[in-house]
Amino acid sequence: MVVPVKQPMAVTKRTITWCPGCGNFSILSAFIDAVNDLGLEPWRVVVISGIGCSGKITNYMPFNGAHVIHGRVIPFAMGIKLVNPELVVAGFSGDGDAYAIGIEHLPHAIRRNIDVKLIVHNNKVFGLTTGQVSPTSDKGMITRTTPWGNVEEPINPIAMAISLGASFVARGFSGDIGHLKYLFKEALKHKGFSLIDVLQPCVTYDRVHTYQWYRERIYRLEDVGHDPTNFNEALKKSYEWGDSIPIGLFYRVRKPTFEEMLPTTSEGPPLVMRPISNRTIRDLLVKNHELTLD
Amino acid sequence: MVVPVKQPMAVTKRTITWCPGCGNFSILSAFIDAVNDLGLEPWRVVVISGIGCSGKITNYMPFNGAHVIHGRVIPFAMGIKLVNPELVVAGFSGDGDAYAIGIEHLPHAIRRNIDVKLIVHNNKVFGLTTGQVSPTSDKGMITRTTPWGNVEEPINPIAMAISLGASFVARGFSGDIGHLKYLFKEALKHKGFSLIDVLQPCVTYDRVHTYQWYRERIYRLEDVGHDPTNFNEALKKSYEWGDSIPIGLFYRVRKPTFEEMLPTTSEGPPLVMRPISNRTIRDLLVKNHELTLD
Amino acid sequence: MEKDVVQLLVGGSAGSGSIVCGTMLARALMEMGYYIVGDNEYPSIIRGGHTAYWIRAGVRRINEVDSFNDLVVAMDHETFVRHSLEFHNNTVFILDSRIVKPPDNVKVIDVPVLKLLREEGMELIVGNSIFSGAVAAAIGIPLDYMHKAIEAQFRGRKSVIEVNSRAAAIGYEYLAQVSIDYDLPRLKPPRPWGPRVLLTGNEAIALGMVKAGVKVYASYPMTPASPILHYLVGISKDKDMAVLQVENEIAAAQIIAGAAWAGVRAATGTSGGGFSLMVETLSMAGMMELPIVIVLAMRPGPSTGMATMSAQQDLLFAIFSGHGEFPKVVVAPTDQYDAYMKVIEVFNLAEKYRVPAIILEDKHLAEGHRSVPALPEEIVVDRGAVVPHEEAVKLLKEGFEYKPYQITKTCVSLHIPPGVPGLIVRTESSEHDEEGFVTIVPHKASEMYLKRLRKIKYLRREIEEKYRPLEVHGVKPSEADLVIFTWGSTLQAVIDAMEIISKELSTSVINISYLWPFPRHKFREALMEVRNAITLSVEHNALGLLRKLIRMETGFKVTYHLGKVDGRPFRPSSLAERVIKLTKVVKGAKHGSPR
Amino acid sequence: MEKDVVQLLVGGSAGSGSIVCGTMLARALMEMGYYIVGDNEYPSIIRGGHTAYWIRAGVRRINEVDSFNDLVVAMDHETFVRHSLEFHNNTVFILDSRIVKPPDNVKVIDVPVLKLLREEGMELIVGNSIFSGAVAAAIGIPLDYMHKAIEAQFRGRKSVIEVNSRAAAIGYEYLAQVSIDYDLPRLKPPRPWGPRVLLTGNEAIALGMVKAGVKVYASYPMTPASPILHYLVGISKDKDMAVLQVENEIAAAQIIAGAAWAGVRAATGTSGGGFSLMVETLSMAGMMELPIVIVLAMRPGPSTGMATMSAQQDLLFAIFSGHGEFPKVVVAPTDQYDAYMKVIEVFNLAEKYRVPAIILEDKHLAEGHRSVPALPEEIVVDRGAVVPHEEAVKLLKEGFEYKPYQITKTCVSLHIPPGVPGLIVRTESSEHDEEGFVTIVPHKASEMYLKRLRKIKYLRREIEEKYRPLEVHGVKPSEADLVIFTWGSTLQAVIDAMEIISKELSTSVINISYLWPFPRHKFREALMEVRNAITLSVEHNALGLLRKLIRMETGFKVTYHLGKVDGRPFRPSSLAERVIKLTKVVKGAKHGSPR
Ligand SMILES: Cc1ncc(C[n+]2csc(CCOP(=O)(O)OP(=O)(O)O)c2C)c(N)n1
Ligand SMILES: Cc1ncc(C[n+]2csc(CCOP(=O)(O)OP(=O)(O)O)c2C)c(N)n1
Ligand code: SF4
Ligand code: SF4
Ligand SMILES: [Mg+2]
Ligand SMILES: [Mg+2]
Repeated sequence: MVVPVKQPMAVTKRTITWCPGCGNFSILSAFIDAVNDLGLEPWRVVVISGIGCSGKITNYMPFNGAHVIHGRVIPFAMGIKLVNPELVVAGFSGDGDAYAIGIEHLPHAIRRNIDVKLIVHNNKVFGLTTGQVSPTSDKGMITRTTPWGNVEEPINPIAMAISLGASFVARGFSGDIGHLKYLFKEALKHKGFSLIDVLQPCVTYDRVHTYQWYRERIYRLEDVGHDPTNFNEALKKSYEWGDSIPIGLFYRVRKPTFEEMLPTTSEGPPLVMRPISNRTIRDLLVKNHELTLD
Repeated sequence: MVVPVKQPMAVTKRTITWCPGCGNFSILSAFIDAVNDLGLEPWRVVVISGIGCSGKITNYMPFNGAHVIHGRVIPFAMGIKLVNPELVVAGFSGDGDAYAIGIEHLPHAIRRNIDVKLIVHNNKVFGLTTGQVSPTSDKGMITRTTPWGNVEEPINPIAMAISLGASFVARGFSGDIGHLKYLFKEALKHKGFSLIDVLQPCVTYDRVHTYQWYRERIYRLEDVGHDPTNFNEALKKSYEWGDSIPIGLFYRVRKPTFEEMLPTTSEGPPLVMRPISNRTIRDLLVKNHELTLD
Repeated sequence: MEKDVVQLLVGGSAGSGSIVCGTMLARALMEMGYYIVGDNEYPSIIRGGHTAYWIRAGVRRINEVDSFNDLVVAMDHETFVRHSLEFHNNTVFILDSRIVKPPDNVKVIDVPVLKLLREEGMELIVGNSIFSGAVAAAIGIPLDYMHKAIEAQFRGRKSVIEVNSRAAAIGYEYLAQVSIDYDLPRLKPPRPWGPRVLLTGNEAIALGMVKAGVKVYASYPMTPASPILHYLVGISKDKDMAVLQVENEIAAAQIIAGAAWAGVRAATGTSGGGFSLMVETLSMAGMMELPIVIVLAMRPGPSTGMATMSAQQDLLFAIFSGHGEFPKVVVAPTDQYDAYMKVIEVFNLAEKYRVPAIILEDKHLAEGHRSVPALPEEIVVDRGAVVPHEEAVKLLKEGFEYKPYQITKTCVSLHIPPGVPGLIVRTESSEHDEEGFVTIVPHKASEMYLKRLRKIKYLRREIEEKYRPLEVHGVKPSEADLVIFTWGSTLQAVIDAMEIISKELSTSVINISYLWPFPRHKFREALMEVRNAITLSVEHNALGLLRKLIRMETGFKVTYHLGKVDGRPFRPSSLAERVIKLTKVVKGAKHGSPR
Repeated sequence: MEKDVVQLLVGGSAGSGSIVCGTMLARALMEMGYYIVGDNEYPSIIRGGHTAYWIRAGVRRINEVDSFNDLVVAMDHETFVRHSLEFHNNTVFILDSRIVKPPDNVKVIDVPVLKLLREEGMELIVGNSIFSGAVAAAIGIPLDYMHKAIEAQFRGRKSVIEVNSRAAAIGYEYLAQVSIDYDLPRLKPPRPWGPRVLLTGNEAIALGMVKAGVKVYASYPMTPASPILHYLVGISKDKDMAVLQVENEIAAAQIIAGAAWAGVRAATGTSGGGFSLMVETLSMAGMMELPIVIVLAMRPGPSTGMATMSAQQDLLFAIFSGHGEFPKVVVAPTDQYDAYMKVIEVFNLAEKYRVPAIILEDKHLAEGHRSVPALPEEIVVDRGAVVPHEEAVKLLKEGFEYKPYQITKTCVSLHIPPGVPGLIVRTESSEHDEEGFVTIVPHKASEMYLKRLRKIKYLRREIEEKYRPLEVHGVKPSEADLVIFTWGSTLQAVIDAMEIISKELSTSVINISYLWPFPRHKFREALMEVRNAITLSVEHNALGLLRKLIRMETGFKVTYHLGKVDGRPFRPSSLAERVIKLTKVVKGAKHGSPR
C-alpha cells in the first residue's frame, strides 16, 4: 500500500493506529457512548488495558487510563476497585491477553465476583505481534505460527465463564455497534464481575472471520427470548457455534461482590479515603506481643 | 504430641513425611498398584509433582520422578511426553498447585489433549504451607488466611474441565482406595489429557471434610449407571455437591492427542530417538536464503 | 553458679510443640527482664521430622544464638543426633526416659511426662507445657511468668490456657521436688530495661506496615514470608487493611500496583520463587513510577532449595531484577527493631521518589525471635509525591495543570490518583510522554527514560544524608586490623563473633543496610583510611554477593569472603573460629616467603 | 561518480512494503557481490505509522549503517520529517509527487507510481516493487538481480512473484528513460567474495538451533524474538523439531526444561517481559542442572518500553536472574555469523556442564540484515554429559551404578534421561542428594550446593581456552590512547567509528561476547599493559552495565561510558563524534588547571 493510510484522531488527541476497518473501532465508540448514555462522569471511570492492538484503546478514551502489561488487566483492575469502589472499573483485553497469558486470573476473578468489567477484543489471533495463533483460533486455522493448520481446539470463553459461575456473561460483535453499546451498558449497570467477549474481526490477519462471515451467522439472544437468568439454558447456548452464533447476554445473576464481602471493605468509606495518620500499633503491641513495661 | 510420630518408609527407602492418617497415603498406594496391575514397566513410567504435601509423592514412588516447582506439573510433563511419547506420564498436584498458581496450564492442556494424566490431591487447603485457604475451600471456611470465613466461591474443577472439553474427567476419594485404583487404571489406559481430582482429607488443617464427612455423602457414579460418554449428563453431575457427592468417571471421549496431531511428532520414532548428527542447514541456506556461490 | 548468659535448646519432632515450648520460655524470660534471642529450625514437614528452638537469654544485650547449650529439652532422639556438637560438659538434659534414651554420661533430669499426663488425664498435646514448667523450675523462672507466657501464647482460648497452665505447674512442681546433684544453669537476676516486646522479624515488618499505613497487602503464601500474611489478616479489619491471599504472585504484585496507582500504600511478601514471578511487575512499577513495596524473605535456593531454612543468596538478583534500567530501593534490616523502622523509611522513600522498593530479609530474621525495645509510635509518615484527593481538588481549583509524568527538577512528578472530580489521569507501561500517552519519538523517549534514572541521584543523596545506610561497629575501620563487611541478620552473629575476635585482632564491622542505590559516598568516607587491614565479607551465601556489589560500586576490593550454604545461620563462636583461622593463614602468607 | 559504499533508505508507512522493498534491494545487491548491512525501524503498529529500511552496500566489508543516505525512497511524508538529519547535499529522493511533496531544493526523481499502477491495472500493494525497480535502475542493479530477489522474497507464490516482477520492471524502465541532470550514487563494480547469504540475527539463531540439533522450541510470541518462532515453525517437520506456541512464557520455559530432562536439546526465545516470567524456571534448571537455552532478544524497557526498538539494558538482569546461586552461561553474539556459531557453542557448553544458558541479542541484531559468509556445516555437536539411551543401556549392562547428581571431579554428573530399561532416574527442585532425593542434612546440602557452583571454574576455563570470550579490534590495548569496551551488536558501530576516531587517536576496541562466567583471565591478559589510555564503554543503555560488570569481576575501572536510550542503534559517525568530543574534554581536563 504505497499510499499512507489516513489515521483518525481520538478524542484524546492521539492518532488511532488501528488498521482501517479494524473491529476495535466500534468497541471504542460503543464503550464511550455507553458511559455517556449512563451519565457516568469521565473522572469516575477507569479503563485498564493489556498489551495488544486491543490494549491501545486506553490511549484513545477520555477516561482515567492504565495501560498495563500483557495479561494483567484483571489483577491491576482489582487493586483499583478494592481501594476505591466508587470508581467504575473496566478492563480491555485481547484474546491472547485474556485467554492465553492472562487466563489464570479469570477463574479467580469469577470466584471473587469483584466488580470489574472485562471486555475481550476477541479477534481469534494475536494482532499486534503480527498474526500468530490464539486460544480462540479455530482448529485447522492457518496462522503465522500454524502454517500446517492449528491442532488445538479453541477455548470457549462463554462456556468457561458460565460454568465457573460468573455473574454476568455476554458476547458482542463489532459489526453490531448498537447491540454492543447495549451490552456495555448492561455490564456497567451490573454489580459484579462481568465478561463481555466481543467478536472483533481482524481485517489484516484473519481473512476467514470477516464482518460478512459473522453477519451470515449471528443472531441476538435478545431476539429469541433467551432468559439470562436460566443457568442451564445459558450453558447450552454457550455451545452454539458454527452456522448460527448467538450474541447477547447469556447469563446474569446478582451475587454479593468481593468488596461487599471482605470485612475491611464491606463497610466504611473507600480505603483510599481513610486516614492513615491515626494508625497506631500500641494496641497490637499490648494485645499481641505482651508489651512489657518495667 | 510429645511422642514422636512413627513415619513409614517408602519403597524408595525414604521416610514418608505425611501426617499419620493423611489422605495422600492412599493416592500413593493406589497409583503404584494401578501401574503394577496394568503391568507397566516402572522405567517406562514418569511421575511429575509440584510443591506441596502432595508434591512429596514422587520421592516415594518407584518410578522415574521429577519434583518440579509449584504449579508447573503440566508444562514440564508436556515437555517429556512430547519428546518421548512411549513414556507413561502422570502428574501430581495439590489443589493450590493445580487450581491456584498453576491453573493457567489446565485449559490449555485440555485444548491440546496432550496425553498426560493429572492427579490432583484436593484437600481443600494449602497443606505444606500450614493451612491457608485454597481455591477449593468452601465459602465460609475458616482457615489460617480466612479467620473471618472465606468469601470466595470454591472452584469446581470437574465442571471446569468438562465444560472446556477435557477428554477424561474423574473424581476419586482417598477413603475408597479400590475405586481410586480403578480410576487411575482407566486414566492410564486412556489416551489423552486426563484429570482425576481426588478428595483427599487433610487430617491436620481441615477438621470439617473428614473421611467421615465424605463417607456420609459420597456415592459412586459407577453404581448409579452414569454414562461417561454423555457430555450433558456429565456436566450436570459435576454440579452435584453437598448432601450427595458423586465420585467416579464423569466423562471420557477419545480424541486425537496433541502428539498425534503435531506434524513433527505424528509419525516417526520419539524425538529423543531421532539422530541429530545428520542435521543439515545447507538446504535451508539454499532454499530460504538464496545462498550465493560466486 | 549464676551466669550472665544462658542458652536453652528445645528439640522435638514437628507437631510436638517444641517451638511453642521454646517461645513460651523465651517470653517468660523476657518478661522477667532478660534480653532474648530465639532461633528455630524446622523441616518442610507438618508432623514428624525434627524441630529445634534455641533461646539465648542474658542480663545484658546479646545478639545471636550460639552453639553451646546449657540446658536441653529432648523430646525426640534426633535432638541428640542433630545437635551433638552443641553440647558441653555441663549441659543438662531434661527428658522423659520413656520417650527417649539419653546417651551415656550426660547430666539428665528425667521428667516422667507421659506418666504425669496419664495420671492427670491430660492429652499428649500438652506434654510440651509440662516440659516448659520443668525448665522454668530448673533455670529459675517463677511459675507466674510461665502462666503469663502461656496466656500470651494461646490468647483468648480459655480452656487451652487452663490446661497448659496446669501442665506447666505439674512440670514445675515435679522438678522442684527431685533432687539434682549437679549445678543447674541459672541466670543472674535480670536488670529490667524498659518497655520491650518479643518479636519475630515478620511481626516487626507487619507492625511496620500497619504503622506506615499500608492499605492493601496481597500475597500468595510462601515460607518464610507467609507469617506476615497470617499476622496482617488477623488485624486487617481493625486497621483498615485489605489483606488478601490471591491466586499467585503475579496477581499479588499487580494488585498492589493497581492499589498504589489508585492512591494507597500497598505491599506484598514472598520468597525467591514467588519474587521471580513478580519481577515483570516490578519493571512495570519502575516504568509507571509506582511505589510498591515487596518483602523478599530469603531461603536457600536455587529453586525450591530448602524451603524452611535461611540464606542470603538473592542480593544481586533483587538489585538487578526487572528488564530495562529503573531506580529501586533495596534495603536489608538487621534485626526486628530495624525491620520495623525500615518498613516505614522505605515507604516514605518510595512515595517521595515514586520508585518500587524491596525489603530483603532472611528466614533467620523473618522467623527468629528477639526482645526489642517497644516499637516507637512517633514516626513520620510522609506520602511524598502522592497528592490526596482533597488536596488535588484544591490544586486544580487554583488552576494547576497536572501531568502525571511531568519532568521536574528532581525528576519526581506528583501522583494524583484517579477519582478526582474533573481530572483524568493516566499511566502507561510503554514509554510515554509527560501526560502518560505512548511515545516512541527518540528525544522524548530518551528524556523520559533519563527522567526516571535521574531520580537515583536525589534518592541516594537522601538516603546518605537522612538515613543510616551503613553502620560501623567495633573500632574505626582506620584503626582496625580486620574489617568485616556484612548485611542483613548476619550482622548479629558477626557482632558477637567480633567480641571473640577482638581479643586477637582489633576488628571493625561494617554493615550495609541500604544496599541500592549503593551508598557510595558513605562507603568511601568510612573506608577512607583503611590501608593494611584484612578485609573480609561474611555473608550467608557462597559467592560473596555484597563483596561483588562493593567492588562494582566503589572499586574497593574486599579481599576475603566467608560464606555458608547449609541453610543454617552463622553461630558466633564457630564464625569467630573460622575468621581467626583465616586471618592466621593470611598473615602467615604475608609474612611467609615471597612466592 | 562511483563509490565504495552507498547507503539507501526506504521510508513509508507500516504496511506500505517499505521493509520488503528494502530487503529485496539488499538481497539483489548482495547477490551482485556487495557487502550488505541492513537495518530497519518500525512502530508497534500494523498499518500506518512510519517504517524505515536502511541498506548500506559496499565493495568491501562494512559493519554498520550510518546516518548519511545517498538515495532515499520516500513513500510517505514522514520520511522527510523523521530522517531530516540523515540527508546530505547530494541525496537523491525517489518518490511519487502525487503521494508526497518533497521539500524545496532537494534532488528528486519523480516516479509516478500511482499512475503507472493504474495504467497497468495493478493493485496499490505492489507499488513498493515499482519503487524497487526504479532504485535498481538508479544505482545500477541489473533487472535480473531484482527478479531473483523478488523470487526469493515471495518464494513459491507464483502470481505474487509475477506481478511484483512486472512492477519492478515497470519502475526500472520508467527510470531508465527519464533524464536526470545530476550524479546518481553508483557503486564501484563488486568484488564477489565467495559463498554468502543475507541473514537476520534471528534467522542465524534459528539456523544455529537447527544445526545444534534442537528438538523442542517452545515459545510465546514477543517482539523481537518472535521471528525465530516463525522461522522454526516453517521448517519444523523437515528438521525433527517440535515447535510450539504455548500459553505463556512460564509454560515455554517449563516445557523445554521437561524436554531437556527427557533427553533432547531444547530452547525458547523471548524479550525482557517474557524472560521475567522464565526466571523461576531458570533457577529450577540451575538446581536440576538442565541445559536449557533461552534467547533473550532485548528491546528498550522498563516494562513494555518501546516494543519494536533496540537496546542493551538487560545484561545484569540476565546474569543475576534467578534466586539462589547457580552457574549459567550468558553470551552475546555480535553479528549474524557469530550468532549462528554461538548457538552451537552454547549448546555444547550447556550440555557439557549441565547448566542453563542465555543468548542475549538486541533487536538491532535480531531483525537487522547482514551479508555473511555461508554458515559452516562442519561444526561439532558435543552432547557432553548427556548419555543417549543405547549408550546408557550398555553402561548399565557393564554394571555402572548411576546417580543423576553424582559428585565427580569436575562436579558434572552424567545425565541419563528417563526411559532406559531397568533404570529409574530422578530430578528434584529441592536440595537433593546424589540420587535426586530431597535432603536438608547440612553437610549434604552444602556439598551439593557447592558441587553446582564448582562447575563455574571448569566452565570458565573451557570458555577461556577453547572459545574466544573477548576479542580485540584495532591496535593493541597497550598501544592505544583510547580503549573502547563494548558487547553485542553495538560492536559493529564501534568498529566503524574506530576508523574515524583512529585518525585522531590510536584506538583499541575490546568486545566481550562470553559475559558470564566473566572471562577474568583473558580480560587481565588483554588489559595488562593499559596505563594511560582513556577507557570508555559504549553500550546501548544508560548506566553502563558492562562497565559495572567489568569492575565487579576484575576491579578494572572503565572511566567513561557513552550510552544511548532512544531505542535507535548507534550510528558510526555520530558515535565517533561523541567519542572524539569526550576525549577532547577528558584531555582538556587532564591538561587543564588542576582543580
Ligand atoms: C510477557 C509478554 N509476553 C509477550 C508479549 C508480546 N505480546 C504483545 S501483545 C501480544 C498478543 C496480542 O494478542 P491479543 O492479546 O489477542 O491482542 P490483539 O493484538 O489481537 O488485540 C503478545 C504476545 C508481551 N508484551 N509481554
Ligand atoms: C512460586 C511459589 N509460590 C509459593 C510457594 C509456596 N508453596 C509451597 S506448597 C504451596 C501450596 C500448597 O498447597 P497445595 O498445592 O494444595 O498442596 P498441599 O500441600 O495441600 O498438598 C505453596 C503456596 C512456592 N513453593 N512457590
Ligand atoms: S492487526 Fe487486526 S486487530 Fe490489529 S489493528 Fe489491524 S485489524 Fe485491528
Ligand atoms: S498437612 Fe494435611 S495434607 Fe499435609 S501431610 Fe498433613 S494431613 Fe496430609
Ligand atoms: Mg487478539
Ligand atoms: Mg492442598
